[in-house]
Amino acid sequence: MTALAAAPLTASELEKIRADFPILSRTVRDGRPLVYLDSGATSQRPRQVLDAERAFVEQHNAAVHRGAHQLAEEADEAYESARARIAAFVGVQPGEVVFTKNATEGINLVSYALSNSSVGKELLERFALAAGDEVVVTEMEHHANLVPWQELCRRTGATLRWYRVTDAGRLDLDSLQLSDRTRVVAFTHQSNVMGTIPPVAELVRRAHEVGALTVLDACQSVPHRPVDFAALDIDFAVFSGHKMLGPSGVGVLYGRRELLEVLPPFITGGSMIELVKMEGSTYAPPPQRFEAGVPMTSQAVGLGAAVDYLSAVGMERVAAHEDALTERALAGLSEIPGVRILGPTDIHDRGGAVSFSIGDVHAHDAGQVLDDLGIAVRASHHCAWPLHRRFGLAATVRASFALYNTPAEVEALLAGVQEVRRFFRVPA
Amino acid sequence: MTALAAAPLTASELEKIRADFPILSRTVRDGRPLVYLDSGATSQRPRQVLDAERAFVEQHNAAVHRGAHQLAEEADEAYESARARIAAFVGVQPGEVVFTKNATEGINLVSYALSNSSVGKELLERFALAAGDEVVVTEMEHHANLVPWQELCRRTGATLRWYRVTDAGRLDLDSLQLSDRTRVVAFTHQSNVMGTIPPVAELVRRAHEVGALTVLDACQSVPHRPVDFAALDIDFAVFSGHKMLGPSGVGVLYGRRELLEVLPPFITGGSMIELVKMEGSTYAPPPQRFEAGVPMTSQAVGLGAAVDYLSAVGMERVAAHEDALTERALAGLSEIPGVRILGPTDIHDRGGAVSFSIGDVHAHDAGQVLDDLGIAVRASHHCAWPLHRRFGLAATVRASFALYNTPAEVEALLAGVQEVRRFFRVPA
Amino acid sequence: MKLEQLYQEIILDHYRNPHRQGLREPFDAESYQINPTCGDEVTLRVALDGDRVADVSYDAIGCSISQAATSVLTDLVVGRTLDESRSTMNAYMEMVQSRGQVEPDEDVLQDAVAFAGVSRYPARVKCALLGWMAFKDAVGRAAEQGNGAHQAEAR
Amino acid sequence: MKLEQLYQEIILDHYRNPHRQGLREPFDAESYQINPTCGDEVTLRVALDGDRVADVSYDAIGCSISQAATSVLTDLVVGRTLDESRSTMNAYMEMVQSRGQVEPDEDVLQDAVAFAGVSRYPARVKCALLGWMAFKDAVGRAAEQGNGAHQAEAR
Ligand SMILES: Cc1ncc(COP(=O)(O)O)c(C=O)c1O
Ligand SMILES: Cc1ncc(COP(=O)(O)O)c(C=O)c1O
Repeated sequence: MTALAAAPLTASELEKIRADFPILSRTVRDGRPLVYLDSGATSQRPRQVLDAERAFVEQHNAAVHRGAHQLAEEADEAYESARARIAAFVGVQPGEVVFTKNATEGINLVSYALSNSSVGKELLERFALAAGDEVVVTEMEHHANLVPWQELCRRTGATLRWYRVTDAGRLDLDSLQLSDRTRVVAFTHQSNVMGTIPPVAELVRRAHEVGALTVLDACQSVPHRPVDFAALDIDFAVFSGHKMLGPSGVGVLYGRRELLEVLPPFITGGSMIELVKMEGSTYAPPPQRFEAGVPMTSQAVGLGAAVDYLSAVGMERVAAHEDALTERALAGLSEIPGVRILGPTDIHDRGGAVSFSIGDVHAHDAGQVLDDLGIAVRASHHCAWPLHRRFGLAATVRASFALYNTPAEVEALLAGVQEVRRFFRVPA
Repeated sequence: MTALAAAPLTASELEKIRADFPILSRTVRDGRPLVYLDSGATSQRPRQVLDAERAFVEQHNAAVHRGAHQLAEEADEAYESARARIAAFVGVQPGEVVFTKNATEGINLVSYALSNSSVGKELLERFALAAGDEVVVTEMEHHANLVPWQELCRRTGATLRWYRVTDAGRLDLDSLQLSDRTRVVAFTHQSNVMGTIPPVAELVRRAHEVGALTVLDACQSVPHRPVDFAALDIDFAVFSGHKMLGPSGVGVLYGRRELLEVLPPFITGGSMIELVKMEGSTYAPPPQRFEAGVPMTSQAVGLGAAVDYLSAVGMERVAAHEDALTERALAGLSEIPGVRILGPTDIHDRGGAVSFSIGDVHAHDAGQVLDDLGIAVRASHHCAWPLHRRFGLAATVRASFALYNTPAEVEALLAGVQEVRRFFRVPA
Repeated sequence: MKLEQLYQEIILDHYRNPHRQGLREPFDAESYQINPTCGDEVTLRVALDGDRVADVSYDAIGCSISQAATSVLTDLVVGRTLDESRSTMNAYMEMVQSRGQVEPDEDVLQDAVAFAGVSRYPARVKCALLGWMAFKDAVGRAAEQGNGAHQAEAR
Repeated sequence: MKLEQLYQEIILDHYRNPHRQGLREPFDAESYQINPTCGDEVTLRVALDGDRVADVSYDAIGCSISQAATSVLTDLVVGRTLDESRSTMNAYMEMVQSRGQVEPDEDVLQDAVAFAGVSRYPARVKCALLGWMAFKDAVGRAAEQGNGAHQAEAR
C-alpha cells in the first residue's frame, strides 16, 4: 500500500479505542496481559457493537420481512438501515448487498448460482459452465476462495487454473493467460498469509477483456483500509463481519446490480420467493432472492454498528496505524537470525498479516511459547495450504493486526520470537 | 397432543419467566403493553441467553477450530460444549449435530448434498437422484421444506410428489403411495399454520419400507415439547435457534451418524477440509465437513444457554402450559361468529399455532387492528402459500404461543378479534 | 387511537364500493402484480385513447388498503393525459413512501390524500402501491408497444 | 512458567533424537495420517512377528510434541505383544485426552508420562495423538489382512 495521507492513531486515541474492547483487558496464562495478534482469524468487538445488538434484541426483536406489527416494522427498519450503512461503507447500493452467514457462504453462493444456471431446462447462457470452460484462481487463495471453485468445476466439468506466486510472494501475472473460455476469475484482495495486495485493476481488466466474471475475496481488505467495490469495477465481492469488529454469523456478498438481478438463487425457502405453488416457484428480486429464511438479524444490526465504529475512527487512519505496526514488525523480524518471512518484507502493496518461520522450530511449538507469554498468534497453514506447500512449509506463525493493536504489542511479539529461539535453541 | 402428565406453569412461575424477557415489558402503539403472539415466526430471548453470548464475546472470543492460543482453546470448549448440550436436548450425539445459519440452510444442505452426489465422476449411489426418482413432501410444508426440494428435482430431473391435506387440516395418508423410486420423504413435525402434528412414526415406517431417506422439519416442535430424534428414527431433522429463545443466525441440522459420515459436503471452504491441493481436496469427518468457514460461534453458545433455560423449566411443563393456552384460544375463537380456524380445532395431536380468518376481513386489516391494540400476530400465508391456496385463502391471521405467554394474553386476543369484527362490521 | 387515521372513511368507502372493478375489453396493456408476503394480487388493464387514459379495469384480491387504493387510482387517472397521470402517480408514491414526512397536495391527489396515514405503517406501504405498480407497469408496456408500432411504421 | 511442564526434557530429547525414524521394509501394514489444522503428517509402518510388534518405522513432519510422541511410541510397543501394545495405547490416549484429570501410571507408560502436560492444552492433544492414530490404524489393517489371510486359508 502506498503511503496514505492520514496520520496513524495517537497514543491517547489508541488508549480510548482499547478501552472499548472488554476482552483486551483480560489476562491469560498465569495472569499475563493478553496480546491479541490474531485479528486476521477473527477480530475482537467493541462495546458499541455488543450494545447495539443487545438493544435490538431487548427492544425490537422480530422476524424481518414477515410481519406487519410494530416490532416487525422496527426490526425491518433496523435491518435495512444496517444494510444501507454497510453498502455505503464499501461504496455500493443497498440492493447490491446480500447478508450471508460468513464470507465462505458468499463465495459458495456465487459458485452454486453458476452451477444452478448450468442444469435443468432453462440454461442461463450468461452463467452456465460446461466442460472446456475455465475458472481461474490464484495460488495464494484462502481455502474459502479455492475449494468452492474446485467443486464448481467438479459439478460442471469446467477446468480450474491458477496464477502462480513468485518467490517474493507476489502474483505472477505471466504464469497464466486467460482465454475466451475463462468464465470466472476469483482472487483475494489481500493475502491472509503474506499480506500481499495483488494488482486488482489489472486482474479485472484482463478478466473483463475475455468476458469473465470477477470475484474478489475482500475478507482481509475491508476491515483494514478504505475499499470501494464500485471503483474497483469488480462483479462480486465478499467479506465477513467477525473480522471487522462485527458479530460472528454474518457476512456480506456484494454483487453488481445487473448481475444479481439475473443470477438464480442458491439457498431457497421462505422470504426469497415471489410465488409458490406445489408445482413450482418463482423468486423475489435481489437482495431478498438470496436471503432465504429468517436471517441473522441482530448480527446485521451489530455489523452496522461495527461499520459506524470504523467510520468514526476513519479507515484511512486505521490503515495508517496498521501500516505503521506492520512496518515495525517486518523490520524487527527481519533482524532476528533464523526468521524467514513469507512474502513481501516491505509495506508496499501489503497489509498487516505477517507470517514467518523461526529456524526449523515447528509453528505449533513457536506458537505455544508465544501463547505462554500471553501473545495470541496463529500457528497453522492459515487455510492457505497450497501457498504453504509452494514455499515448502507445512505451517507458519502469523501475527495479524487490527486498529486496537499497539506498538508495544509488536515489541512484545519480537521479544517473544527471541524467547522461541532461546527455548528451542535456534542457532544464530 | 395427548394430555401430558406435567402441570402447566403456575402464575408465579410464569411471572418469573416473563421477568427474564426484557422485551416483554415494553409498550407499543401509544403505550399499550406488548402482547407478543408471534413466537411461531421468532421467539423472544431471555437475559440468560443474552448474558451467555455477551460473556463469551467479552471473555473468550476467538476463531474456533483454528487456533492454539488460550482464547482459541476456550472458544472451542464453549462451542463444543454448546453442541453437546443441544444434541442431548434432542436425544442425539454431539457428532450428529451440525450448526447452520437457520433451519432453511439445514434443509438446503441435505438437498444440495444429494444433488452433489448426483454429478461428477464419483456418483454416490446411496444418495444420487435421477429422472424417474421421486421426492415426497406434504401440502402443509413451510416454503423452507418445499422450495429446496423443488430445486433438487429441477437439478436432478427427479419428480416432486406430495401428501394432501384433509379439510380438517390433517395429512391424508391415502393421497399418495410411495414407490421403490421414492428417495426422500420430507415433512413437518408440526404445521406452522395449523399446529397439526402428523403421524411421524407411520410416515417414517412407510418411507423406510421403500428405502427412502426421511427429513423432519422440527422448527415448530423442538421449541415447544420434548423431542427425541433418535426415538423418532428419523434420518435428518432441522430446527432454528431463533424460534426457541436462542439467537438469530444459528440453526441445527441433525443427521444420523452413519449418513453424515458418507454424505458429501454442501458449503465448502476453510475448516471443513482434510487435505487441500490446487488440484483437488478431501474433506473432514462430520460435523466439521458441514461447517465451512468461521461459524456462528457466539450464537451457538447462546443457543446452548437457551437449551439450558428450556431444560430448567422442563419441556413437559412448557408443552402443558402452551397446550392450555392453545385450548383456550381454540375454544374462544370457535365461539366468535365469523371466525374460521384453519386445521384442527381441538388439542389432540396439535401444537400452539392458531391461524384463522374473520368474516371476509383481509388478514392484513385484521392484523392492523390487533396491532393497534398492542397484539402482535402474523398476517400472511406464513410461508405456507400452497396450504392457504388449498383452503381458498390468500392469507390468515396467526396467533402462536411460547412459554412466556399468559392466559390473559389469550383473552386479549379474543377481545381483539371482537374489535376487528366491530371495526370492519363483520355480520354476526 | 391511530387506527382511524389509517382507515379513513374514504378508504373504507372505496373498499366497500370499489369504482370501475372488473376486467374490460378493449385494452392496450395489462399487468399482473403480487405481494409475496400476503399473497395479494391484482390484474390491471389500461385502455388508451391517443394520449389519454380511456379506461382502467382490474381484478384484485387484497386488503382494504390495496383495494381502495386501486379504486381511487381509477378516479384519478381515467380521462387524464398520460403525463397528468404520471405526475399524479409520482405525487402519490412520494406521499406513501414518505414515512409521514410529505404533506400531500390535495389539489393533485384528491381522495388519495386519505392514504397519507399509510406512510406511517411501513409494512402497509406495499398494499397502497400494488395497484399503482400495476398501472405504472401497464402504461410502460403500452408505451413500448406504441414505440414498437411507431418504429414499425417508420421503416 | 507452565511451558516446562509441557515441554519436558524427555520430550525435547526424543524430538531432537527420534528413535526408530525412517521407513523400513518389510512391514505388514502402513498408515498415513494428517492433522488438517497444521498440515502435519505421518506415514507409519508396523511389522509383526506373529503376535508381537517386531518393528515400527515412520516418516513424519510435525511439531516437537507429535515427533516425540511417535518416537516414544516405538519404545513402548516394539517387542511387545499386540495386546500389551493396545493397552498401553489406551492408557496413553486416556491420559492425553483427560484434561489433566487422569494420573498416569508410570509403570505402563514409562517415558510417555511426559505427555501428561499436553492434556492441559486441548489444541495440542491432536499432535500427541497423530503417531498413535497411525499405529492404531496400521495394527487394525494388519489384523484385517491377517483375518483375510486366515479366511482365505479356511476356504
Ligand atoms: C415449519 C417451519 N419450517 C421452516 C422454517 C424456517 O425456519 P428459518 O427461517 O429459521 O430457516 C420455519 C420458520 O420460519 C417454520 O415455521
Ligand atoms: C482471505 C480470506 N478469505 C476467506 C476467509 C473466510 O472467511 P469466513 O471464515 O468468515 O467465511 C478468510 C478468513 O478466514 C480469509 O482470511
